[in-house]
Order: sequence, then structure tokens, then C-alpha cells
Amino acid sequence: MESIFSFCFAILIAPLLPAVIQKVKAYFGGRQGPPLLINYYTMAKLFKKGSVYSTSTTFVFRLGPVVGCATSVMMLLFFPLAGIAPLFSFHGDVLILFYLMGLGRFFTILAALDTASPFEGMGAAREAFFSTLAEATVFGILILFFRITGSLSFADFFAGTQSLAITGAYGAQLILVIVALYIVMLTENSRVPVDDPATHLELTMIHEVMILDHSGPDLALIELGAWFKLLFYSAFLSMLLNPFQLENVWLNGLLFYAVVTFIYMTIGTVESITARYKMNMVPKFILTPFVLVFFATILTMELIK
Amino acid sequence: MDTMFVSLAVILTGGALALLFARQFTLMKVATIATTSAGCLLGLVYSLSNLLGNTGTIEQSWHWLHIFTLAFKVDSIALFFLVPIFTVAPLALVYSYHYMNDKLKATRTAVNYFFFAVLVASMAMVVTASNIITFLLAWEIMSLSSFFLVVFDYQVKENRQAGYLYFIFAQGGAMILFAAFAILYRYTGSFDFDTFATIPESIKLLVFILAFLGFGSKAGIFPLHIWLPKAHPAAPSHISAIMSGVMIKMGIYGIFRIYLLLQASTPLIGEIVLMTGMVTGVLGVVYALAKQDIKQLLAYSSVENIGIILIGLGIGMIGVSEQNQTMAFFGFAGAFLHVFNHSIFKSLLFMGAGAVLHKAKSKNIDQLGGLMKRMPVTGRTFLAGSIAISGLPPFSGFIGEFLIYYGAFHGISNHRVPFILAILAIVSLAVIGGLAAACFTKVVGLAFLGEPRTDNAAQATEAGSSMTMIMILLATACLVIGVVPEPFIRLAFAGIKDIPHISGYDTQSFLLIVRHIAQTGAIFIGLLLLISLFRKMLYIKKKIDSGPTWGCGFTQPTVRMQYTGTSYAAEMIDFYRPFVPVKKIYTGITRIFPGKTTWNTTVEDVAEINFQQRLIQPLLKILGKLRWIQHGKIQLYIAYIVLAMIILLLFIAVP
Amino acid sequence: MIVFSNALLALTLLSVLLSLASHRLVALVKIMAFQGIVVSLVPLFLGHHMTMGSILMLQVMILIKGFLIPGLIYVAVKKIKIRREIEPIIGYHASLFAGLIFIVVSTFIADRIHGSLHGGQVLLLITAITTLASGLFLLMARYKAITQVIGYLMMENGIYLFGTALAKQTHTQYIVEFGVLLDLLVGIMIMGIVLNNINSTFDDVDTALLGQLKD
Amino acid sequence: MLEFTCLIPIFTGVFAMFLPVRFGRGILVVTALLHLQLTIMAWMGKVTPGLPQYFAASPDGLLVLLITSFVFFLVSIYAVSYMSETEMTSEPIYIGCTLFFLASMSMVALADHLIVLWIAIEATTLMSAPLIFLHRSKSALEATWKYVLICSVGIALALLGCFFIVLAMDIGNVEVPITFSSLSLVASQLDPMWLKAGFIFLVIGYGTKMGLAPMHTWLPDAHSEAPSPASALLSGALLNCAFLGVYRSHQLLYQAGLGDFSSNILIGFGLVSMLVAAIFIFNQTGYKRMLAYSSIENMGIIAFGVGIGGLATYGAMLHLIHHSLIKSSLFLSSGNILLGYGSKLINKTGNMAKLFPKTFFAFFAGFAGISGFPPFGIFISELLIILGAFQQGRTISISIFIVALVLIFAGAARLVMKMSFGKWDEEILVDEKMARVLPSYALLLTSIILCVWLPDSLYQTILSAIAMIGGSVNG
Repeated sequence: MESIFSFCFAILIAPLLPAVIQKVKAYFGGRQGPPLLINYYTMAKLFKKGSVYSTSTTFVFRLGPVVGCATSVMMLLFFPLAGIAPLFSFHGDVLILFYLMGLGRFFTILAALDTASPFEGMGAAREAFFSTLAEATVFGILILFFRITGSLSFADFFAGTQSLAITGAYGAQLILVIVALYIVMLTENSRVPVDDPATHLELTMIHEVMILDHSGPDLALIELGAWFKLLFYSAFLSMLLNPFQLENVWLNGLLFYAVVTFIYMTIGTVESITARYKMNMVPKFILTPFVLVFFATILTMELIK
Repeated sequence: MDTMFVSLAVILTGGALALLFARQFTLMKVATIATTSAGCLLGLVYSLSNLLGNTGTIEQSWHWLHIFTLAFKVDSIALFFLVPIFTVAPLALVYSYHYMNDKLKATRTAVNYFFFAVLVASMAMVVTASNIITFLLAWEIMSLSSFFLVVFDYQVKENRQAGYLYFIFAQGGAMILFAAFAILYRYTGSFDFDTFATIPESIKLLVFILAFLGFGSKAGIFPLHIWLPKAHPAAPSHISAIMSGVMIKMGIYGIFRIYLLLQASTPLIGEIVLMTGMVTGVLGVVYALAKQDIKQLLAYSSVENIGIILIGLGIGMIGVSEQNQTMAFFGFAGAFLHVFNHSIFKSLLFMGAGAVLHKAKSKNIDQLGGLMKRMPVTGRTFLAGSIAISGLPPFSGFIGEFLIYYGAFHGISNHRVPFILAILAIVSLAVIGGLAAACFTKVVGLAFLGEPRTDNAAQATEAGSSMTMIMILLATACLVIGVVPEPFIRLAFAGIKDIPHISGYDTQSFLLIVRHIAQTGAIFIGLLLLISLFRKMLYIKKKIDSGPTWGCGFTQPTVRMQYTGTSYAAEMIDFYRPFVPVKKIYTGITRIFPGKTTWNTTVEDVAEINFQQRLIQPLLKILGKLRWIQHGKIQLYIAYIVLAMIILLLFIAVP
Repeated sequence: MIVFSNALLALTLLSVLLSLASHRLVALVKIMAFQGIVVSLVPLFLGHHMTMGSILMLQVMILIKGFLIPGLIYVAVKKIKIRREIEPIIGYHASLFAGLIFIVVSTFIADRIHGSLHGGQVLLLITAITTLASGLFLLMARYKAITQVIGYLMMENGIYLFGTALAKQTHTQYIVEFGVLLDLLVGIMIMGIVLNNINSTFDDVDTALLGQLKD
Repeated sequence: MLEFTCLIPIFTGVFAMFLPVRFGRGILVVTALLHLQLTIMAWMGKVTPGLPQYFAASPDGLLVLLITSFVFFLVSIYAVSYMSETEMTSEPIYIGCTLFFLASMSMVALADHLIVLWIAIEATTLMSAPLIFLHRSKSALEATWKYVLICSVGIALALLGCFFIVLAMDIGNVEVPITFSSLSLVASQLDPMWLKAGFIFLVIGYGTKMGLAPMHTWLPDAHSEAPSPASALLSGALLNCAFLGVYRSHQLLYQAGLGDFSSNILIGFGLVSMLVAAIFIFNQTGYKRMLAYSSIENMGIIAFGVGIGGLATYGAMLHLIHHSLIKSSLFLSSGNILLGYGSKLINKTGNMAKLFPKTFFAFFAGFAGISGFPPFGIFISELLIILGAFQQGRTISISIFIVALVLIFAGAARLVMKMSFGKWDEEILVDEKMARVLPSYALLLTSIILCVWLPDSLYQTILSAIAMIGGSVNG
């Protein structure tokens, strides 16, 4: 029951949090910024609309948003938000989940290519490229977590005796992991400095350019999927950052979402104070977390003794 | 065992029928396809029933040429490898009914069917052979018959070259195998496979490396893969399907079999296999990404999948030498399952590529596009195959990779070298997965989606019914294996049950995980349907327009402006540059009013270049210089004789 | 008797040296005829027991080696109308010098091996080896096909001398001589026929023209 | 009277030279048949040599005789059709000389006496020379000249070798007839140094005839310039006869306890031959020359196998058989190609698969066979040689062997594929006829049959042949 509630709450709150980012950015820009509920309004607006489809497209174009959204929801279904046992969990679920995310990306890319637009193709190519690099980091993190907890399940990562906490025995490595995961989050969710969703030039975009031709409810689904995915990553980071496990479920939840909000705020801060990297610098940026994680993993080998 | 030989006899009869009825084209096709397929199905039933029915090993032998024995032995490994042989072969044959429809080439088609049957029979013999002679005999017949299949379209120069290259690699590999087996024979004095474990430990590594090279040249390990991306595009598509889907697995079978027979204790073997697997996998997929020819791309993708299978085997072997049963079990099981899965989806993809080639008259991605609308079945099945080969759930490819991941993750508990190797294996699997997805989004996205780039592509129509039927069947199989994986995982488990080191491993807990995976797949599909339904609801009574793709303000878009395969892959290729050299030809802009200029890039295979530049060219140069020997002057010819005589006489005089 | 044989051997050596230095084909043929007769006579003075048969064989041998074969070659030379070997591969002086070296080397070899032999016919061995080597030398050092035939003939003479020097006659009765003669005869005839054809096709018998077949 | 195998061809040959042309062809085939019949009778033990002091029916000789006779029979059938196609000018000479050639080869196979063997081998040179220069073209003359001169020089050296062996008898005070059969009984009493010297000269001499490098120089010229049926005989039958000379000498040394010495020499010659063949098969321009070099290679393989001893010897003997069958088939096919395309150059041929299907089938199957693919017997023989060599621990030489095999395969495959599948748009001059294809098929089929079912008597004969140099199938 708790699990279902937690999941539903996450689904509901996911659109709210990105508004925090916009607020922070507005603050840095000296503006007031949109209201916090802006994304709900956007949803409502998009759901009401019809769509225009390109004559080039096929069913793949329509399937893209659905698959993308579904894979993001899957992540939340398996993730122990606020330490509450997820709806589903088994040994090995992380593998299938990250691969499902790959499936989502697969269809997003295909949907973009389906439009026959050179710009969307460009975005698709970059998406495919950067995600292959990010994927290596993610699996590096999984290796480390398996080394520490002996499990391959989100639920087990954050439960039991050897739970991953920054105050635990592997705290030092976890700091590296947190930095790495943060960068992966920025990459996977197309944030600055990898991608700039707010830019005006299609040639320099990655994710936004891929969804140029989507409209109406399809676009809404894509946006939803993106928010869920961002929530998933911040929740993941939050679970690692937050060293406290409070007895009270409600308080614990509150603390958890506080940390999540904090992470969103940092994203906003980063976006405000850094500029997007040149495209050819991005791979280096994405490789950094991989190196960090690999180093952290080697540390666990206890060769240094 | 008798059943298998009966099935082989039926298969060969099918082949003979092709030659017999060569003049009546349709009758020939029907007769040979029906007979050969029937033989294959009989064999399939035999292997499946024995594999799942827990019958022990069965042996049979005949005397041959006074001093030899033709010995066959069927254990679970052999039976497992029989399954893809007998599965893919009939499907490829039925597919070929509409694919091979050029009546002008009737004789050649008949010969093709004949060698197809021979190839199938010889592959079945390879996996069941249980002594040196039998094995090599079957191996050589396999090489020869597949060569003829490759050079089917010999008018094309590239195909001849491909056939030639394949021929060299086949024979060169076979010679190395001869050497490996001869060393074994030296120490055992017996042709029998079962005696191999008795040779001195120090020799085992040498033998294994030789065998690894020999078998690897067939399997396509890096850098011995260079024949593969040439031969597969050259062959007709159903041949590519069986070669890529099944025949190269014979190399894997050989590597695994020799590993089992040697029972070497050195961990080096597993490490070599694993590292080769990683290099093969990553480079294979990078090259696949770089290629614009669909069939060449698929061939490189086969190299990649061989890499994945070898990673699995390597994990298993390291597991054995580390006495980590979980690692060993899942490494082997994953490799086995991937062998089977790959044979399914790679056949599907090659058949799809064949249909495209047939109807759109090109296999170059940059000349295709928009085929999903024109060839709906081919497009959809190809999409399914692409998802499967990228290892994405809920399709079949994921399951095999999951097992390997599972084994590799359990290798993390080791120390030192095995630990690092396990990490590297996982990371390279992840990288391979990502790149494979990139690679196949490229194929599907550019060849099947978007707008046609040429008139031929625009005029393409759906392929013949025998072809689409088979592709639908295979695509369904990809999905079914992904959604209901348990029977297939059990099949893989049954396949490895005769491996001594891991017998008795308890699989119950894992089967639970498998059920969970199936469940997750089901949840995902449910979710997908739910969201689709939601989307449908949102669109009720909504206005749906259609118009051109938004050109970002550009008002006169043409189909030539679409992103091409080359540009799609360019950045990713660049990342791996030292291993993936790109040759650029750019004529440049010279005058004030620039004339026509060209820009051309080709990605070259680093193995091929080095093979050419470091081995072949120097060799030819040396050989060319030595040709002076035969200069045509009789006086010097006599001098040779005198010289030889003097040198030999010194042999007596000196000591 | 031994002295006689030594004299014959010395004559043989002389003929060998002459042939190496000779540049006129007709002279070469005449030297070969002389050498053939001398070589055939050698067994007579070696002290072997001579039977009726071997005497007969001796006569046949003189006939063939001394007259028939040189005669054939002479006819060929006349027909081909080539008088001399111009520009040999190895010059005449150098050839003569090589001949001397052959004698020295063969003396050395004969010295090394004669200890293990019964008879101890050192000079015979020297002559045999020198003749053999000079024959091979002619084959290698001359362009004209006819000179090569002569070289071959000389080589056979050397081998024949070897045979008489080394082998006891009891083992090899007639069959050696018969075989050698037959082969020589047929061989020279066939060479002659080929030569004739070469001449009519190429208008020369220079083997420098026979270098088209090569890789 | 086994000597009839020599006498009959001589008589019929003389007749053929003087009788009108139309009888000649009949005489050729009938003689071949008679010869084959006699040979088979000899195999059954029905006919024995009449002059035991000179001739003997040794197992190795019988083997060579059978191969010679069989190949000759099929080649003569081919030759009849070939001659009528080419309208050969000197047909009686051809028929006569082929028959004399057969006689001399039979004599080699049966000879037991050292000198008789020598005479017979020299006779093969002289009898086959007219076959080569039958066309009287410039290149044919050149080839003949080289053939006759080089082989004569070589064989003259072999005579010296015979003398040395006689000398070895003298020094060892052995009083037996100088036949191989009686010498082998007393071999250990012979003087080892002179025996070695004798062996060297014999191997140089007969090796020249056999085409062992570096004495092989005449072979590519002669085999490529001869008319194809003659090439088939030269490669398929004559080389075996020369090999017999080498083999007998090796046998003698083995029995004298000097097997190591002669083995090493044979292995050396074998490897050098294979490497030389590899050099020239790459970028070869003429297909008949390619086949000739392939013969050099295969003779090298046989010498290598015999030198290795043990199991490899059995392989070498099988190789001898299969090489003769397949190589003569290839040469017969090359005759068809020459008729069809009118050129010996590989660049002037192509697309046989389409234009010349029957010959293509024979040619390509022959190529696969000679490269060691099953179901042809060379697969077995090469495998046995490799197994045997490793068993004897000759790792370095077998490595060279394998490298050479791969090189040769790579070189030859390129050429054969060019001929078979390459582009060719011009007309075919002379169509293939069944009579000119069937003999090739028959030869190939025989190789396949022998790979499936080796008759017991053949097997036993090979065993007793190799037993004399210590070879056996049990290592």
C-alpha cells in the first residue's frame, strides 16, 4: 500500500520539480520566472490539442513517445523512493531497467529519424553517441554497487545491512559515484552543459531537436517521460546523498523529497552559471564520470593494502 | 543417433534432387526445399527431444580406409548446437523460394541448393564428430560447400574477391587446426577426442591457442574476421543467414569443444578468450556502425555478436578456473543462449536485408529510406530483429546478454585479474549494447524510415510471401523468447549439462529471476498498452493533420537533405579513431568560382589494412623478387644442380 | 701396362684442357673424337681381365664415341655453318685457368678418397673428376647448343672413367657399357634432332635465344 | 612374363609409327587396355618377371605401374579425341613415342637392377622428348632442349651415384647382384660413406627428373609446352617413376642404417620444392605452368612425407596415388581450356563456369582436390603427413610445410578463380566434347572412390612398400 502511494506520489510530483529549476534560473537571471505549476498547465494544454503529423512518418513516430514514457515509468516502478519498498523488485532488475531505458532511447531516436528531417537526424546521432558513453558509466556504478551490496536490485541497494550510504564503509567511493551519477544525470536528461533545452538554434540541440515534429498529446507524453526520468535520477542521487534513515515513513519521505528538490536546485544553479560545452568537448565531459567510477571500483579491489 | 543420420540422408537427398531436377526450375525448388526441410525438421525433433529428454551421450562409429574410424558422439553440447542448424536451415530454404527466382540461373540455383544441403549436413557432422579425422573431414566439407555458396553471384568482381578471401581464411584456418590436432595426436597417439585431456599441461595452452586461431578464423574473431564482411554481402541473403546465423558458430563450437576436451587448468585460456571477445565485440560493432552497406553492417554485427558469445565463454572459463560455479554456469549458459538467439535474429535481419536488396535494388543505406511504408512486413520484422540484436528487452537478445551479465557480475567477487576482467567484460558489454543500439537505429531509421533517397527505393514493393512468412515467424520468435524466456533458458541449461565442472549447479533460484524478468516484460508491455490506450483516448475526436516535416525554416527541403548513415555515425566513429581509420578524399575548392568538388569518406578495417600492408604486400614483394630464380638461362639451371650437389657433398665431407 | 694407362690419362687431361680453350667448333669436335677414343681405350690398360665380350664392347665403344657421335656432331656443325663460339659466358683464358683449378681440386679430392679404395688409381680418379667437372663447366659456360652437347659428352666420358676406376667389372658386365652407349647414342641423336629444329626455327643455335620460357 | 608390359608398347609403337594414321589411334587404346590388363594380372600375382636378375615386381614398383597404366589408359582415350580436334601433324610420331614412353615407364616400375633402373629412367627422358616438341613452336623447342639437356645431365650424375653404390659394395666386400632386392638384404655391410655419396648423386639425378627444387627448372617449361595429354602423362606418371628411383635409393640407405641422413636430405628437398612452387604460383601467368609448379609442390610433399617416415610415409604413398589421378585430370582439363580459349595465359581465359561448364567442373574439382579438400584423397594424405611429422617431432619443418601449403593454396586459388569466374566476353573456339571430359571425370572419381573405399590389396601393397623404409600406419 505504501509502495503504491509512493509511486503515485512520485508520478504526480514529477512535473512539479522541473519548475524548480526554472525558478532558480529565473532567480539567477533576475526574473520572476514561471509559476511552479507551469508544467501542469502545459500538460493540460497539450492534452487538449490535436496533432499534426509529417507525411514522412510511420507508426514508429507515434510509438516513440509511448515507449519513451513507458520506460521512464518502469524506472519509478522499480525504484525504492524514499526507502519505501518499490512495487516490483528482484535480483537483476537494474540490468533490465537500464536496458529498458535503452529501448526508450531506441524508439525516441527512431521517431526522430522517421521525420526525414536533417536536424532531427543530427540530434538523434548525438543522442545515440552520448548515451553509449553514459551507459558505460552506469554499468560501472552497478559494478561498484554489486561489489558493495552483492545485489543487482535497486531495492537491495538501499536496504539491508550494507546499505549504500555516504557515511558507510564505502563513503569515499560513494562521493566519486555521486559526482559521476550527477554528470550522467545531466547527460541523460539533456541538461546544460551537455545540452541546452533553452537554446534557440536547432543545430546545437540534442534532445529538443529530436522532438521538433511531435505535437499535442504525443509531445505531452515525451515531456512526461523526460520528467519521470529526471526524477528517477535525482531520486537515485538523493538516496545516495542522504545518510539518514528515519523511522517515521512520513518524515523520511519529506527528507527524501527535500534532498530531491535540492538536487533540482543544483541543476538550476549549474544551468545558470555554466554555458553549454562545444559539441566536441561533450564526449570528454561524459567520459569523466566513467573514469571516476572505474577508479572507485578499483579502490574496492583493496590492492592498495 | 540413427534418426540423425536418417535426417542427414534426407537432407542430402534434397540436395541431390536439386541437381536432378535442375531443368525444371519450380519443381526443383519445391522438391529440394521440401525434402531438405523435412530432413532438417526430423533432425530438429531428434535434437530437441534428446536435449530435453535427458538421454546420456550416444556414440556411433564406422571403420574407414582401414586405419581410420568415423566416430560420432552426441552429448548435450552437440545437441544444443544442432538446434540452430536445423532451425535456421529450413527457414532459410523456404525463404529462398521467392528469393531465388531468377530462372536464367537455374543450374546455378540447383548447385546452390545442393551445396546448401551439403553445408547443413556437414555442420551437423562437425558438431557430432568425436575424433580428429571425422571432425576435420566434416570441417573441410563445410568450408568447401560454403565457399560455393558464397560465389553464387560470381559475375560481380567483389563477390569473387570475397569468395577468394574466404577460401584463403577457410583453408589457412583448417591448416592451423591440422597442426593443433597433430600436436594432440603426437602426445596421445590416438585420433579419439576423449584422450586429449591426457597430454602434458604445458602443451595444452599451445594447442588451445592454435585451435583458437583456427576456429577463430571461421568464427570471425578480431583480427581474423576480415573475410566475414566481404563474404556475407557477396552471398545470397538466405546463405548469409545460414552462414552468419549458424556456420560461424561452428567456430565457437570448436573453441568450446577443444576447451572442454583439454581440461586445462591454466586460467590464461579463459583470459585470452575473454579479452579477444571484448576486442572483437567492441570493434565489431564500431565497424558495423561505420558501414553503409546493410549486409556488410550485419556481417560486422555478427563479428560483434561473436565477441559477446566469446565474452560469455570467457566468463565461464574464468569461472571454472576460479571455481566460481555461478560465474561459470551463467557464462556458458549465456553464451549458448546467445548462440541460439543470434542465429534467429541474425537470420531475420539478413533475410530482411535480402528482401530490401531484392525490391529496392540496393543495400546501401544512403540509397534507401522510407521502406517501412513500402515494405511493411519486412520493415516491421526488421525492426523487431533490430531491437533483439541490440539486446533490448523485451526481445530475445536481452535474455542471452542478461545471463552473461549475471555471470560476469558474479565474477566481481573474485580478486585481481579475474576481477578486473569481469569489470571490463561488463563495461564492454554495456558499450557494445549502446553502440549496437546506435548501429541499428541507424539501419532502421535511415533505411526503413524517412523518405526514399532514390527512385528504386521509392518504387520498392513488399517481398514475396515465402519471404515475409519466414520473417514474421522469426520476428515472432524474437519476441516470444524475450517474453517467455524460461523454456529457452532451460534449453541453454540443458545444452551445458554435460560440462563436467558445473554439473549439478542448482538453477532454481535463477529460474525465479527468469520468471521475474518475464514478469517485468509483461508489466512493460502492459504499461505500453495502457499508455497507448490513454493516448488513443486523448486523440478521440481530435483534429489530426498531416503536412510536411518542419524544415526549421528551410522552405525547399529535398530528400537528399536527410541525414545520411555516414553523418549519423561520423562522431561515434571519430571517438574510436585510432582503431577505426577513416579515409577522406576531398578535392578541395580551388578557384574563385568553385567548380564541382567531391568529398568522400570510407571507413577502413584496421585489421584488413594491416593484413594488407604488413603481411601481404611484403610477402608478395619478397616472392616477386625470388621469381628471379626461374630466369630461363639453361647454363645457370645446370649451375643449380652443381650447387645442390656440392652442398650435399659437403654434408658427407664435413662431419 | 700401368704406364700406358697413365699416358692415356695424361692425353685425356690434355684433351680436356684443349677443349676448354678451343673456340673453333670443328676443332672441338675433333678433340672430342680423340678424347672418346682415348677414354675408351683406358680399361684395356688397367690390368683387368679382358674377355672376348669386353673386347668387343671396347671396339663398339671406340666406334661410337670416337667416330659415330663426333661424326654426327660434325655433320651438324657443317650444316649449321657456325664456326666458332663468340663471346662465351666465361672467356677462354679463364676457362683454361678453371681447368687447371679443376685438376688441383680433383687432385685434392682424389687424395682424400683414394685411401678407401682398393686399386689406388689416383691419376685415373683425378682425370675422371677433372673431365666430369670440365664437362659441367662447358655446359655452364658456353652459349652455343653444340658446345653444350659436347660438354655433356665430356661429362659422360668423365663418368665412364669413374666407372672404370671405381667399379669392379664383375658387377657391371656389359650392362653399364651397353646402357651408357645406348643412352648416349639416343640422347645425342635426339639432341641433334632438336638442334636441327632449333637451327631451322631460330636461325642459330645460341642458347641465349632459348630464354623465353621464364617466370 | 611381366616384361611384356614393356615389350608390347614397343612393338605396337613401332607399328603405329609406320601404319596409316587411322590405325594408330586404335592401336594406342588397345595397347593401353592390354597394358592395364597385364598390370592387373600382375597385381593378382598371375604374372611374374621373366628376368629376375634385372626385374622384380616390388610393391612400390607395382603401385607405380598400376598408376601409370591407369592414367595412361584414360589419357589415351582423351588423346584420341584431342588429336582429332587439333589435327596434329605428326600423329604417328606422337602415338609411337607415347607407347615407347609407356614402355620405358613400365620398365622403371619393374626394374630391380640399379643400372637397368637408370637406363629406364634415362629412356623415359628420351622417349618423352619428342612428345614435348611435337608442336615445333619456338617455345616448345626451348622447353625440349632444356628438358633433354638438364635431365640428361642430372641422370648422368645418377649413373655416377650407381657407380658409388657399386663401389660401396666393393669396399664392403659384398658379392651380390646389384639389384635393389639383393642389396637391401646386405645393406648394412656396405660402406657408409660411399653409400651416402651414392645416395646424393642418385637423389640429385632422379630428383632432377622428379622435379625437386632446385633441379626442377626444366619442369614448368616442359610440362606447359607439351600437348596436354603428354603433360598429363609427364605429371601424372613420369614423376612417379622418377620418384621410384629416389624412393629405392632411400630404401637402400634406410636398410643400411643411414635413414636419418637420407631422410633429412629428402625433407630438405621437399621443403625447398614447396617453397619454390609457392614463389611461382603467386602471380603465375600461364595455367599450365601453374599446374606444373603444383606438380613440383606435390613431389616436394611426397619427398617430405617419405623423409619424415612413420605415418607420413603412408600419407606420402597415398599422396602419390591421388596426385597422379588429380593432376593428370587437371592437365587434361587444361587441354580443353587451351582448345577452347586458344591461349595458355590465364589472362586470356575466364568465366569457365558459364562458358565451359563441364571442363570447369573437372578443373575446379581437381583444384579443390589438389588443395586438399575432401572428398578427394589428398585431404587424407596431407593430414597424415602433418600428423606424422608432428609425431616425429619435426616441428620447424612441418611449420614451413604448412606455411608453404597455405601460400600455394592462396596463389593457386586466385588464378583458378580468375579462370573459373573471371570476366570473359569472347567466343569459345572449340567446344568441350564428352570424350575429352569423361577421362578427367573418371580420374577424379577414382580419387574419390579411393578416398571412400581403398581396396584391401592396394592397402596391403602400400603397407609392404612403406615397410621397407620403416613406415607403418601405427607410427
